[in-house]
Amino acid sequence: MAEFSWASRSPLEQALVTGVHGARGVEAGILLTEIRNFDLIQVMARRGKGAELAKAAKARFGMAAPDTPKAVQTKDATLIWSGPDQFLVLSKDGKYAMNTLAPAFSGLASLSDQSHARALISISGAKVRTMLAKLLSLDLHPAVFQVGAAAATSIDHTSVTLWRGADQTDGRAVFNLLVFATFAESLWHTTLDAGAEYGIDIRYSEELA
Amino acid sequence: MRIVCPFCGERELGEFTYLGDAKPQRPAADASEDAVYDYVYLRDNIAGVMSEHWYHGGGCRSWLKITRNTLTHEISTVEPAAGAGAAKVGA
Amino acid sequence: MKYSIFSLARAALSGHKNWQRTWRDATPKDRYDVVVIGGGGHGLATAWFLASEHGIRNVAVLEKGWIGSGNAGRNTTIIRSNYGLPGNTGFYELSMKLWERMEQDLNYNTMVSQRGVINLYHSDAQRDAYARRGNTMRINGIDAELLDLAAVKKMMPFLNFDNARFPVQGGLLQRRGGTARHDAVVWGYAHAASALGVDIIQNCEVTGFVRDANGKVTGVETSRGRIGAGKVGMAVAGSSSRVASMAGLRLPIESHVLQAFVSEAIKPLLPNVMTFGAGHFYVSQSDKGGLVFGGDIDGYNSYAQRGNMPVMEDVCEGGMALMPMIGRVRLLRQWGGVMDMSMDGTPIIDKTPVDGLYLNAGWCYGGFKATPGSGFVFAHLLARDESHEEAARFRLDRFRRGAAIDEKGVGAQPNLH
Amino acid sequence: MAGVQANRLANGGLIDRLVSLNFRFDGKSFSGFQGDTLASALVANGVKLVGRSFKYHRPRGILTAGSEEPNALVELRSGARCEPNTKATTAELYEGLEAASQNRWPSLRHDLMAVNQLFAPIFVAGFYYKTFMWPAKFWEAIYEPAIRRAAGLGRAAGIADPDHYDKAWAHCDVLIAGSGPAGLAAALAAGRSGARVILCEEDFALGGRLLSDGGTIDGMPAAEWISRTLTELVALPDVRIMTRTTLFGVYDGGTYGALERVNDHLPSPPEHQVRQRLWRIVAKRCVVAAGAIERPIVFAGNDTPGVMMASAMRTYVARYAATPARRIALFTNNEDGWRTVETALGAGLQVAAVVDARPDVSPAHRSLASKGGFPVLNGSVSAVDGGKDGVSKISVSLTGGARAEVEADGLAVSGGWNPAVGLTSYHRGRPKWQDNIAAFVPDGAPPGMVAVGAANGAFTLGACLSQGFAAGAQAARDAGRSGKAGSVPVAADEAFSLTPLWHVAGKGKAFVDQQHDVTASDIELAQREGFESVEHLKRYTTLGMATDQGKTSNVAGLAIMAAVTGKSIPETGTTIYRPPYVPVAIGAFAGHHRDENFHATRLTPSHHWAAEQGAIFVDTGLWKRAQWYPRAGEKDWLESVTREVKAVRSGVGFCDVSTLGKIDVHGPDAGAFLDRVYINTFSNLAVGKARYGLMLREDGMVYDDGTTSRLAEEQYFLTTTTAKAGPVMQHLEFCRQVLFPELDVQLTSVSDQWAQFSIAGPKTRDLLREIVDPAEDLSNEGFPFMGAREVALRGGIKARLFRISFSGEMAFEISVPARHGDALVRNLMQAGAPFGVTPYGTEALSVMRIEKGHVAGPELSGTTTAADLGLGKMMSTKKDFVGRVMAGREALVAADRQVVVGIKPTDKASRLRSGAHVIPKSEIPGPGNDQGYVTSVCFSPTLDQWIGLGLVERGRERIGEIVHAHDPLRGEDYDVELCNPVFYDPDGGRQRG
Repeated sequence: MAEFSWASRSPLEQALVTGVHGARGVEAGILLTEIRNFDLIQVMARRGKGAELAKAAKARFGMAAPDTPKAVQTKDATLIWSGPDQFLVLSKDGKYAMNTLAPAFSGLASLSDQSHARALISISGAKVRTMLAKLLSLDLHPAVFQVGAAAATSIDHTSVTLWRGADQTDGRAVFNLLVFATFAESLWHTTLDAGAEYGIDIRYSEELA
Repeated sequence: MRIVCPFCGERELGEFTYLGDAKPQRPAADASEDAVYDYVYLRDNIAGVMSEHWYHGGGCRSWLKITRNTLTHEISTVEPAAGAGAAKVGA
Repeated sequence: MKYSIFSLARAALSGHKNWQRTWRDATPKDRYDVVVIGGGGHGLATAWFLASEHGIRNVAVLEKGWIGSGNAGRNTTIIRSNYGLPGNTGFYELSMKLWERMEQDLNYNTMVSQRGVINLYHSDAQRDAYARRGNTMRINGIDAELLDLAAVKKMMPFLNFDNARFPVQGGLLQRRGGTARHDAVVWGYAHAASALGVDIIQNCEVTGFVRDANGKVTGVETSRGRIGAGKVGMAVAGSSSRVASMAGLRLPIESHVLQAFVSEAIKPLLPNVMTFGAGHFYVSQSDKGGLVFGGDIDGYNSYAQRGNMPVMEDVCEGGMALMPMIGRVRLLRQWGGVMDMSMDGTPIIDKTPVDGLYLNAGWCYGGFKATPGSGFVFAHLLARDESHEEAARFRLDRFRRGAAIDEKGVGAQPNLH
Repeated sequence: MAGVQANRLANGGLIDRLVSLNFRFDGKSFSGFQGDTLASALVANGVKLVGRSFKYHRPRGILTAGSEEPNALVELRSGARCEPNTKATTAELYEGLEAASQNRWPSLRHDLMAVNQLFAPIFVAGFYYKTFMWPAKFWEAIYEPAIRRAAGLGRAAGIADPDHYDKAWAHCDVLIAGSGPAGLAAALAAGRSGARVILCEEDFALGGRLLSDGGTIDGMPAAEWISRTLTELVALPDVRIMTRTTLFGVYDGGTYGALERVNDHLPSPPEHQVRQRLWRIVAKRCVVAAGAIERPIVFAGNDTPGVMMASAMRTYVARYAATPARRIALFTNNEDGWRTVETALGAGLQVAAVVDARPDVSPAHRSLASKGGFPVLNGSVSAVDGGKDGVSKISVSLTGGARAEVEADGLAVSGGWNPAVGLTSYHRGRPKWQDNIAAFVPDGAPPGMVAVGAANGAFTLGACLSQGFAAGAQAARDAGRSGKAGSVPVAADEAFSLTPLWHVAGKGKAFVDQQHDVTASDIELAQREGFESVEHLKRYTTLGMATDQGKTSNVAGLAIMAAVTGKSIPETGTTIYRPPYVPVAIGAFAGHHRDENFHATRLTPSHHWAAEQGAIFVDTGLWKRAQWYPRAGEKDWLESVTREVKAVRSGVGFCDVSTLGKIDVHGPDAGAFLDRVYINTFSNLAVGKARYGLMLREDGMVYDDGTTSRLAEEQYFLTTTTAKAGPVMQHLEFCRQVLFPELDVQLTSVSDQWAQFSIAGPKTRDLLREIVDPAEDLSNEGFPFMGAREVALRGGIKARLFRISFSGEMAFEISVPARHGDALVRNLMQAGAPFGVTPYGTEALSVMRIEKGHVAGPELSGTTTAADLGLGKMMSTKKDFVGRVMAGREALVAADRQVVVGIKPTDKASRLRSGAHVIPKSEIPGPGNDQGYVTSVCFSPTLDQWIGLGLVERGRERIGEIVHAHDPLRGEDYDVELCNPVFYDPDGGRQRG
């Protein structure tokens, strides 16, 4: 009897072609990186348990989980607001998977594993805001959507979760996007069309930074 | 139209879907067929300020109660439905 | 004055100085046998049929603005009788037959153009639903044809057949469907009704109902004074709930905004009326050359008579998806009408619980095509106090009884119809 | 070789004479310069005749120099890029531009349709309503096609637009429409205050009327002030200047629509770039500095080529150094018109005469006239001689009754100015009349918007600057910006006087709406026939409905109506203003969303594997699903589908069912919650078990169905149909948040988290045992029918197994985390090879569900009750649930309802089709005996014949009855038998085995 391989396949595996897409200038205006292999758990507070959950979360992550549209970076996870009474825990290496988080929040929250439900895309580059203005209705002005800001919003009538990560060392902004896995390829093509005029440098990373 | 979601902030109309008048209340389990008929079918259909249910499906998935003028589309208040943000109940 | 090419030629000789008013400018009398509230197509048609079919000529049509200033002049002018449910099927066909003789009836060219209406389908399930509907039409003696892809390609080679997201597979065609000139319908009915003695009273807004001791409606209060009435009929699309509330009635109706659009005039491009089955878009080309098109309602209650951009974009996306040749054609005007959306997407023509008050409302998008039929059956109801057989299912109590006529199958949510 | 630009001045203008551009108009070659519009280049080349009118095909020339142009409309570009009705006055010249005149045949100079002019006495307003009625059949056959061919203007390409469009969002504090003095001053004030500013200008150059009229601002020439202002604005951090961008509409909540013509000034867009971009701009405040539009005076022959708006004439001379005429006359009723004379004299043109309708002309202008050697005639132009080659002679009625004639080849006309009140009126506001300028000005505006400068009726340079500046500063403050606006730019206020004059009575056609050929006498006729409300006037005569949207004609038309009805102009009122401000290409509103990108696409986890197998895909909502998997040698889909069904029924197959909606329903009250949304009970479902559930809408009709499993005490896993996944989620959130907020339950969509496959057939266990950890008990006892639990798979991952069956076979559904879906399907193929495992698509799935009598989409039509579907007994009587009460209404429980029943042709060779109607045998079909219809059909390989389900009146009581399937659409009629809908394994032994 054979053992089976259960190799993980990204929903973008087919669509993602590394290299430069669209206009070729001195520097591509957009840097598009898919990040593969991560754990993503949705934590939803139970009725009347908001305060207790907040306490438990702070104990567990060492930082308060956001209760407004923000993303906070703990030492080993990113906590992203995803709606009232709920946040996403993004981490790697099974640090915060269902089996580790469930006992910690027992009775306080309902947990749902979303690790395979989303693709994670990081977008940066000199033209990042110009391009995102074609996809998102949000105001991404640096003073309005600051580092750590998050939003539950839509692209192409499809829900996405967006947050602004820490700036790159050159000071440029980085936007992170969680999109539903079954829509990922379609949204990827939409993104490529939106960014083609600026040139897009396409990459992927096997691991969450 | 722009709607200020109490959770997400000001958002574009396209993120929301509309249900209708928020005034009719679902009758209790022992209510008469007439009462339920009234709830399901009859509407004041106000030309002016009315209270409405909207869903922020393209955002945080909260149901909202919005006061809006049907003559001008002006929105005066937006508040979460009773069960949106219920983790804070009693807190 | 009878209208014809000969009268036109004669008038030309005198520099067109001798034309009379198209309808008399009436001042209200104290009392009428029937007062029709609403000087749109339905109200004027009702008055004309009261006079011409039932001999009731002591009739007033009260219009708060100028005739045709509501939805009669804000629609996309489509006529068709391609409905699938009992009640609708027969009624809309009655209306279609009245369209077919309208110009001769009224001595007015309303430009009824039976250029064909095609509903495109893009899936087997849609084809099956159209087959069901088309067969219903045929069983009711209405023309219908189910076209396959080849037939659609032949008829409309300009559609996107090559790289469409939802490829066209065929269509349900009603050749007798088409368009008519909406304003002319209003003016034609006004012209003909006025000639039979109907008083058309513009700038006369109804502000209340006069009731006797038993609660029976005996007249209306208006901005031009009290007017007595044997019976009062309401045909006030866009204001049905507001007017009904003056008599203490709540209706199973919500008012929504439906936008419509017209492009710049171009030389003939589209042969017929088309609806896209995979998006919200329908279109025809007016005789003047503009593409007249629309889509879904904005989806929220509104009396503002204007809509917002998401729907405008949605409609144009549908248009480009279906026929990418219109990319460089320019949208010239957008406007919005107030749709009285009923709880099942089907109109209400009935007596009301208030004695003496009759209701014609809830036309959703179907109002224009229904104009002659609506006038015909409403006149019948007003004249005889009983529903015409083709409107017998349009009763107000059908919601209470569970006998909704729900073509779309979406239930008591008006913005989904 | 392009001809010489005979009418180009030797110097001056804002054109770049170093960049010469060749272009063609009606096949003839010309040249112009960078900075020209097509219109200015035609003027420079002496071209006067540019188009034919809509109805009478009268020769027409260029009337204006902007987006209000009614006459100079061309088909720009060729082939698939042909743009009909393009205004030559706004089309930028580029190398190789091709344009053709419209609405003429065979040529512009010799247009045979000009014969229409002979019938002009009959073709008056609304003539078509009075004729073409007899015989009735002739309308579609003869009259209408002729009218349609004659109407319309340019020809659309007729083939797909090859260019790309996109749409974008922008956000700002202060949005400014127009870059004339008022707009630039507003931008300065707002920008200096620290506001985020977007300035939209429809022209390719900034400056508005300053570009043509000049002036002195802050002591410097206008051009220098513009240049300094731009330098300052560009240096501000949050000021964005968008040229070639028209703000066309204002929507709710401070949302504005704008069109950017990104690459219309080039022959075609560069690679990867769009032609145009639609902007949705969200602004806290909007300053409308859109200027004003000069209006004509209506007189006989006013449509002769060479008659031009006075401001346009000086624009051509001053901005483009192009002379519309050598010897010009001016007809004005106001001070501003005289500027054209000053400009003309400055450019060395001859001035033949000024006809001024005002009682007094200023001494300065009188002395200008005597210096220039031309007469000032007090009176009105009553007629124009000339034809398609332009004006030759002008007749003047002098005040006092005498007549005069003036020889000239160009006539500049100024009837005053109308503020551009469109944007301020689009929320159904009505502008108000202002007597001193005899024009409508904004009376309020949509929330957050203010009009300034000429758009607000302030026509002097000083007032434009001060109003614009003040509004810009205020808008910034309103948006919460507190920086210093600095000092206001200053200019003198010119004198302005005007004596209203709308129409000069006289013989001959006097045009109000030049594009639609509406004359002053048409308006009089409309009034005579009772069409005196302005909306009736517009609709009856088509006044103002042309591509220029009545920008030059509307106010003149209603002024004439006012005169004939004896009312004042404000009493007569305006029509409703409707967006867009200028016509916008439909392609721009669609943007990226066309062709394959019309809607997003959803792909299942096994999609790429299925594509490798050569699967045929079907669109199901946004999904692409494998419909069947053809194999070499199979002649049609039916052969493939039949093979797939047989393989499942005799062996094992699998199908990707990941498209089902999947929802985690968690929390202490999860069971109680499900009890309220389903008609049946879930709170008593045992952990490790699944149950079929049915939910209703509140009106009592069936909404959706699916299987829901209890995975833990407080954890349910709910599935929906593919079609209703989104709506059911929304409905459940409504129930949770609005109807039953007291329940402690949490919902999340996990549709994308799980790759889910149905594995079905008698060898299902054999296959599963290959991939499931051998420690898991898959026996009937260890994993009974409707069991649901997590299992380990060989090789280390966990899966969920549900023993549920849609096919009627022994079956499981298996879920794995979605990124393992591709591996799962490949492993199933590998492990199943010995058992002949067969992937099957949605067709085979559908065949098997019909054989099994399961209802699906066609039966869940939104008009069926649980009882109609044969599921009435599921409705609990022990609890409340959504839809319970309304489901009991009399018509919904009537005995004669159409209910689900099986249907099969009596002739086994006969095909059954969905949509056929059911008529009692031997009756003639009619509305009275139409008893139902066929909802779903398939060819059943198991029964070797076509079978189906239908909704038939009293169907369940009529099992065994032979009825008639009537399908007139397809010309088919045949007998069918009503039968038990469960065609296959009615006692269910196979799925429980």
